[in-house]
Amino acid sequence: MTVIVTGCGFDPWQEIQNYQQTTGILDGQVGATNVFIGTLRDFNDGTAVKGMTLEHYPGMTERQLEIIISEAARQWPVIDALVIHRVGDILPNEPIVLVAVWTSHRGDAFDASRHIMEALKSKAPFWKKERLVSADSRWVKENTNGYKPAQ
Amino acid sequence: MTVIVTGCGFDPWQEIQNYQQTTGILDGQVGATNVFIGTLRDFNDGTAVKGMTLEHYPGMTERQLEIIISEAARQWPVIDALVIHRVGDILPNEPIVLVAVWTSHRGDAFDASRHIMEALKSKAPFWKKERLVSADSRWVKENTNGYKPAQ
Amino acid sequence: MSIKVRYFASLKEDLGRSEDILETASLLTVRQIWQCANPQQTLPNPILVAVNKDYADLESLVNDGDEVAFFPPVTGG
Amino acid sequence: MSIKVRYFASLKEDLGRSEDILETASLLTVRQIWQCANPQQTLPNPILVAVNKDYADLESLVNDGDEVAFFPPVTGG
Repeated sequence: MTVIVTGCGFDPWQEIQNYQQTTGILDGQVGATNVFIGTLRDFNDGTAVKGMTLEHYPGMTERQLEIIISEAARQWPVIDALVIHRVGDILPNEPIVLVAVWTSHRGDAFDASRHIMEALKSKAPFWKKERLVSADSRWVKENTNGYKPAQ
Repeated sequence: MTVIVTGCGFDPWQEIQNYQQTTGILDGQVGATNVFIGTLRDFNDGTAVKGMTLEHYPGMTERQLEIIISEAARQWPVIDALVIHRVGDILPNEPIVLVAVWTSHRGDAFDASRHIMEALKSKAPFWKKERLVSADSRWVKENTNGYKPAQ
Repeated sequence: MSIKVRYFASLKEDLGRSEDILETASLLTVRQIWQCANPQQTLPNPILVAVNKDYADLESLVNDGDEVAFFPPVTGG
Repeated sequence: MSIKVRYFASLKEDLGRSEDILETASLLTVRQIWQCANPQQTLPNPILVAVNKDYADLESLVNDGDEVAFFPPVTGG
């Protein structure tokens, strides 16, 4: 289980490839891998976005991410998990967050990955400030739960 | 939206990287990517598995996969989707299936990806025959729904 | 009418062949196609059927030149 | 007792500073720490608080050497 908070850009697919190779996770037990990548869009709430600055609380952020992964690993049989989160200045199309979960069965991979993402959004101390094309900037007010209301 | 049924081994992360580059999907609209990879385990139902042979129905398989993706794209705002499925002889740790979905919002990426995987498991004409360490082989009887029963 | 009948996976192994070409005089359902091609064999259960590579049911009518397929529940992914 | 108080994101900008070092005579709650550090400012709502990098509530007691943090709802991911 690994948590990385980084000020540098990263290629999510390369990171996963490297992680699988260095950890040797694929040893016959893994039947399912679920990966979520969040990337910066160039539009939010009807406004063109030029970039974003991500602030965090060094030390607390890593600690909370580790707690979130441990909670997921208690709830589902997780073989391994990797979370990478970007901080600092970010441009559209750059990855903000990567969550990867390795399990034996597919339901667990989907469930644990989604749980980690939702918990990260509500608990990990990161704050987004959007730099707008209009040259203004604004703090993102609140994370949505990401899902449509039941119909 | 792309469907590939292949008799050759593939590196899922490399495939996604290439797909993103050649399609140019990342154009500021994508905020979320969900990827599911199914790999062959070396154990199933308590029996050691040496490998697997995947049979399919050429033509119908591709057609059904395309229908499944179209259905998902009608239900959720999917920007793009990629499904790769292996056929022929497979060894433990090799990827069997890749589902990747690109959307603007994370809930849609998780929902559409999971839906495609479940539909693929119940509708795409593939059949697994396990080669056991005991030198026997057996057809896999039925796909489970992959989830724990509600508690 | 000429109908191509295909079998897959364990069903193909059980029957010992992967396809039949049927010449039929009248319009038949998928179920009748099975009976015609396999008079000694009751239709397996569960079974999935396709006509021209789309899922169909046992009462679907089969036309000249159609390809009918019988196969066990799928286990991909 | 010496308490380090930290502020993040929009709250840091609003207050115009990122931290305070408080010297207090008695055991205070997180809420009292805010009042002591920001006598002119009512506590924002919503607000999240942490003591020593774990989430805490406003009535948690703060000990000598603790680090208390105040910040707006998080927006990562």
